[in-house]
Amino acid sequence: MTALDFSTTLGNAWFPAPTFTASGCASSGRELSQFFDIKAMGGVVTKSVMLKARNGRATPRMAETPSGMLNSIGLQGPGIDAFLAKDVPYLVEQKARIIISIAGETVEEYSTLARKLRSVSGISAIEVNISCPNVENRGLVFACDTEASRRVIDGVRRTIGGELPIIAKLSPDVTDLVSIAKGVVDAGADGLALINTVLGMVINLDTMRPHLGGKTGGLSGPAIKPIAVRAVYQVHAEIPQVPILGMGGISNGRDALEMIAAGASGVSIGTASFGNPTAIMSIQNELKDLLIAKGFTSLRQAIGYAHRPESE
Amino acid sequence: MTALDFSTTLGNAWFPAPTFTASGCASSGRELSQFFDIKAMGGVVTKSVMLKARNGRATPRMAETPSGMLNSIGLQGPGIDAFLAKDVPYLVEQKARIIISIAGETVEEYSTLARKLRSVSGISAIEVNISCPNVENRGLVFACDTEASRRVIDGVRRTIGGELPIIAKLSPDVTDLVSIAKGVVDAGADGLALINTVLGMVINLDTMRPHLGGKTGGLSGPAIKPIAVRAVYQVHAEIPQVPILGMGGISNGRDALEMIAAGASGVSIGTASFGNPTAIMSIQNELKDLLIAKGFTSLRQAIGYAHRPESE
Amino acid sequence: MAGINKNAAQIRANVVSNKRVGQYHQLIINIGDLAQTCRPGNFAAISVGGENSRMVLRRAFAISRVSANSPSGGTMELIVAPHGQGSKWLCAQGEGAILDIVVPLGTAFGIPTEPVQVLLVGGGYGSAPLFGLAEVLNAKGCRVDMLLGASTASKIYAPMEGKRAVNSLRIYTEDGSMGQTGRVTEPIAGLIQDLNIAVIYSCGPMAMLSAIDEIARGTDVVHQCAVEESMACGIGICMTCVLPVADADGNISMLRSCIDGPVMDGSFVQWDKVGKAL
Amino acid sequence: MAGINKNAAQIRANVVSNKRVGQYHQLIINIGDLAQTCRPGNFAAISVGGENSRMVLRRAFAISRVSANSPSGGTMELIVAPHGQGSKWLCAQGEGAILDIVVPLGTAFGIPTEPVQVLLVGGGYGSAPLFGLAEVLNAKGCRVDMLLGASTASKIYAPMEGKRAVNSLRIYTEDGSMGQTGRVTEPIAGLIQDLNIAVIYSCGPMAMLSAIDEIARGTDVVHQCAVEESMACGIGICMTCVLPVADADGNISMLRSCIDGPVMDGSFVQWDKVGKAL
Ligand SMILES: Cc1cc2nc3c(=O)[nH]c(=O)nc-3n(C[C@H](O)[C@H](O)[C@H](O)COP(=O)(O)OP(=O)(O)OC[C@H]3O[C@@H](n4cnc5c(N)ncnc54)[C@H](O)[C@@H]3O)c2cc1C
Ligand SMILES: Cc1cc2nc3c(=O)[nH]c(=O)nc-3n(C[C@H](O)[C@H](O)[C@H](O)COP(=O)(O)OP(=O)(O)OC[C@H]3O[C@@H](n4cnc5c(N)ncnc54)[C@H](O)[C@@H]3O)c2cc1C
Ligand SMILES: Cc1cc2nc3c(=O)[nH]c(=O)nc-3n(C[C@H](O)[C@H](O)[C@H](O)COP(=O)(O)O)c2cc1C
Ligand SMILES: Cc1cc2nc3c(=O)[nH]c(=O)nc-3n(C[C@H](O)[C@H](O)[C@H](O)COP(=O)(O)O)c2cc1C
Ligand code: FES
Ligand code: FES
Repeated sequence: MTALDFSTTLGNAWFPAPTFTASGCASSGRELSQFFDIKAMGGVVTKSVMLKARNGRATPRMAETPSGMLNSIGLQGPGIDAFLAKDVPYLVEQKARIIISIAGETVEEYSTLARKLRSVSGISAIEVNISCPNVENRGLVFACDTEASRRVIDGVRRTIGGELPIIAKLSPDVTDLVSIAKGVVDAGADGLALINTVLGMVINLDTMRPHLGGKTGGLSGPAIKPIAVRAVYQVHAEIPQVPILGMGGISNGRDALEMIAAGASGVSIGTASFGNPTAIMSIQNELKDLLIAKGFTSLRQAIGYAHRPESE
Repeated sequence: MTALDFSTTLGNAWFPAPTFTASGCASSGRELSQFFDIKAMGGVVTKSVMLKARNGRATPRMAETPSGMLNSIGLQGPGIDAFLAKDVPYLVEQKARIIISIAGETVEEYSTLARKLRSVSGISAIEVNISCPNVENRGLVFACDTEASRRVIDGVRRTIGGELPIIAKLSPDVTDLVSIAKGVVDAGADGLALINTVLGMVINLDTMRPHLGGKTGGLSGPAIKPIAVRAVYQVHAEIPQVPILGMGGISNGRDALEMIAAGASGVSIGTASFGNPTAIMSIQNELKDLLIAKGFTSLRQAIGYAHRPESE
Repeated sequence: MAGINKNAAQIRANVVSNKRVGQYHQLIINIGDLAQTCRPGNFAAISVGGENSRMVLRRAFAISRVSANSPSGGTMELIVAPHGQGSKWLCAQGEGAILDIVVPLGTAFGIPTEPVQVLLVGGGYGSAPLFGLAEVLNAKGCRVDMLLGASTASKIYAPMEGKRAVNSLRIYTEDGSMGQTGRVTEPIAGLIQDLNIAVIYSCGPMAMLSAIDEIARGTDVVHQCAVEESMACGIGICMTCVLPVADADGNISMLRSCIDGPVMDGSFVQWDKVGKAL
Repeated sequence: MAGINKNAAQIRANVVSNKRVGQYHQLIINIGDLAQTCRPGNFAAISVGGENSRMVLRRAFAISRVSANSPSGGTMELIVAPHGQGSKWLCAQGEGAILDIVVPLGTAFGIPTEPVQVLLVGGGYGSAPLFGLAEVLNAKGCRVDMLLGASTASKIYAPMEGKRAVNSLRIYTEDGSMGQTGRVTEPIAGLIQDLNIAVIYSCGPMAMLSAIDEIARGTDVVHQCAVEESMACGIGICMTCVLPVADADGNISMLRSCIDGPVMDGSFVQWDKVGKAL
């Protein structure tokens, strides 16, 4: 068997494998460890945590759609203090690699969250989920506004210092994804997470009203995979030096390889775990086998391969 | 059996049923008439026609995706003169109701196309496909830019005069769909067509390169239905007086009713016809039955129903 | 907060049989040794639609009964209503079909340590887990009375064998096509008094559970109900299946019905806040 | 420009049988009276994956042979290679399965009015329609010689009965596991001269068709080839299946291979421009 270097890096963080949970799709990590050893995967990206505890949106919070689903959870969570006290120690104890996802309603809240993380040990990176409504600007989602996105990342960067890699998670619901990506990189992001869910809606034909408690919800799953691959490809084409954590509909090793060829250094798996608790491990194994079958000796060689001219 | 008024209007154009082909998904209409009487549906929206004949993009032009497909046809077509000479007379002869879709690379080209249509009889409306690259502005798609969108519609409106309804067809790949919608309505659009395809990509794992000749393509089919319903709902919430032709993944009567409840006055069916040549007729029949079963006596009552308060 | 059911495992399991019973399908599925770890109230999460399915989420079904030593090994029984595409697909799976199942999931009905008088109330297919529960309660020496309700006769699930463990069974249909005409909740207040009920176990539509809770409130009766919220994952990782539930101090939070439920203490569930944002 | 095949209809059709033949599956499907309108070269477009399928597009398969009066009514035969999810699903459909089919589609091979010498060249499952074609040509008094090629023996489709109408059959495999070692295109130039060939009929991978065309160019031989482009609809409404083809005046345009093909005059196809923008 050929030896394969399956490791990857996101900024200065190293991971033995390129497969991660997607934020909000693995709860605290505990539940999945019923099905596999969570330190065997690349790492856990935790559910976006906010400063205060939050109850989230009204139910129904989900609707299945063709090859996908809508969710409107509304960032239910225990707040950063309880999260650091209860959830992080568990993951550290399991020897899982940890990327903490944070979310806020103001630029200030993101910085405060970053401050709380500064001294926490055992964390590999921070994912900054900026697909949240900015209460200081008519609820306009940060990630939909280049300037607001920059300010969030700038604040986090200043607070956290230069050590911990910052991964900015962007929304695909924008006219010009590349300029937002460039903006957050300028502001200090070491990497990008692409893509968050796509805004969608389902009408319940019994009530003839929007089905979800939150009316609109985020579309995820295989349905959005072509959108995610395009987003990763577009951004990698413009700023190839910036590592990307690619996600959106990845359900098998082939999907993961598509994303990596488009330019992702690692992949997050969300919705697929709902349908199959061991999805991440299967994807990780299938990806490894595929890379070996194609004659790669390292994952690194495959990253962004689709950008090479036809002749190569 | 309850009587149902199944008719609809888009601007001052009247149609006996609210079900249309989607532009580019029915060729000239001839091919479908092998399978059903094309005057039995609401109307035919023709493939976007440009001023000159065009060969379109390289193959492969399509890739199937989970519950959807990507296409990159590149507006292959005979040019407006040949189109008016050959294709329109056939449709008129069949007594089909006709919405002509036009596309251009400059504001001027759209106006010129509109001028050519001014004197053509037998046309119910014009659909202006502004999801085309603007050659005068670095290839930026018109529909992604509020100002460029307005200018296209303004030009068409001035040329065509006040008679023929103008339906502006918008792209969902924007940060703020509502403001673009408002802009084109201000500029003279009588109605809106929502949504065009979503930009996507598939990597071919044999070649490890983008699969499509045009690299990126437009995602259509059931996968995008939640995005389309959301787009229609968002726009109808802000400008309820403007009729919307809703499309994106409609495959059965229930999908059509979702779109109508979200705010569409009519629906276009594209990808579903590829999988099932008689899709439009089944959808039309199913929608009719559903409306009757729910106790509606006219289609009109169901339009935008999902916006009513829960209590009603 | 509870964690995921420690016995849960993902398996590929064989359909032993599939029989139509009224408007439902009774599926017997071989789940081997896992049958021994299933408790009344637990549920199974099943992949639907096969390999090329556009349905990406599992479907949840209450375990109706288990048999640890049936001729075909450990089996569980499900009672499935053909509702939408997923459950219809499941109802179409014949003998020998292979299903991808995660089981057992969720909390179980609490069993009293003393023999007491209990009332079991089921609505529609909600009666399914009650017969298995009745056997366990009966073995504990409890006196089990049962009320079943549905809109119409074909939606009453009440197998002959199931009645062995039950002292009395009364059936209510809204259209009067079987048993008494009316709602299953009507006689409950009376029965609580007449029979000196200690625990009500309920399973059925949320509106029924909420109505029972209202009746039980102010009495000493413990109400254990199996709730049914839309679930995307069934294993506690998605946060879609939540319900507003109070803790002992009265603090209300959104608990996952797949992990902290489906069986919950009805008096802690904030019925008036279900489906609303807190 | 040609229009859609005037005989095309959408039907629900029964699978009569499904047999493995080497790496392929031979499906016999009952299409009733439509069998009478199918011509060699026509194809069928089939829905795949069943009711809850995530595959939204039909799959195209050449009609291998038809039998207007088989015991089960009019039938057609398809030779299907299990390639991706859709064709694998089709290969898994057993006797009695019901398929949604649009048939017959596309152009047919032109049949000479005089009895002439013809050469049939098939690559892989591309041989499927050639046996039905051979029967028709044979009935016209043509002398039919056939060359079949594939990478390996199990990908050669050459049924015993099919050979009746053929004067000679030579098989080429790249790995030498059956017949001669090498490519099926190698002997063509020689055969054209030796046998005084008037028409070559070909069906197989695009690279093979293109190579044959290069050989035929400059000779008097007419080359009728059945092309294979990715098709989204099969009925001419999507414009995905196009090929650059010249008309009599040398004007090149992108023609739909589902309507103006699959059978085309090879000398008009712009092989060097296939897969490029014009
Ligand atoms: C704990 C639990 C136990 C259950 N036990 C049974 C049982 O024993 N017998 C039985 O027939 N049904 C039971 N159900 C309901 C069953 O899960 C749904 O009928 C089924 O999921 C519907 O799927 P569908 O594809 O047929 O319908 P669709 O309406 O097409 O489903 C679409 C989506 O909504 C979800 N959904 C729809 N209805 C429900 C519902 N009532 N509850 C939860 N999710 C829903 C589905 O899971 C799916 O993701 C139970 C549900 C839960 C949560
Ligand atoms: C006119 C015509 C005749 C054909 N005759 C036969 C035949 O007799 N026997 C046979 O085994 N196959 C035949 N094919 C090829 C067959 O259509 C493909 O193998 C099949 O569509 C692949 O589908 P899939 O789901 O298995 O593969 P996937 O690769 O998963 O298909 C994905 C998508 O690509 C399209 N696609 C992939 N490969 C091809 C291809 N080679 N040609 C066209 N579309 C493709 C599919 O239609 C589908 O939309 C023919 C194709 C055409 C166009
Ligand atoms: C139920 C659910 C909850 C999610 N919660 C979060 C979250 O808290 N923070 C975040 O950044 N993304 C969240 N996401 C988005 C995912 O992390 C991911 O970007 C998206 O679902 C696409 O990946 P997938 O198709 O593999 O699920 C959530 C997605 C789902 C389905
Ligand atoms: C093959 C193909 C060609 C299309 N061509 C056009 C076009 O010429 N003009 C246009 O406005 N939209 C075009 N569209 C977009 C459709 O009209 C429609 O907006 C979109 O496909 C969503 O609907 P659907 O999911 O029902 O296909 C095309 C779509 C497809 C799939
Ligand atoms: S169903 Fe996912 S957390 Fe309960
Ligand atoms: S396959 Fe659609 S036009 Fe040929």
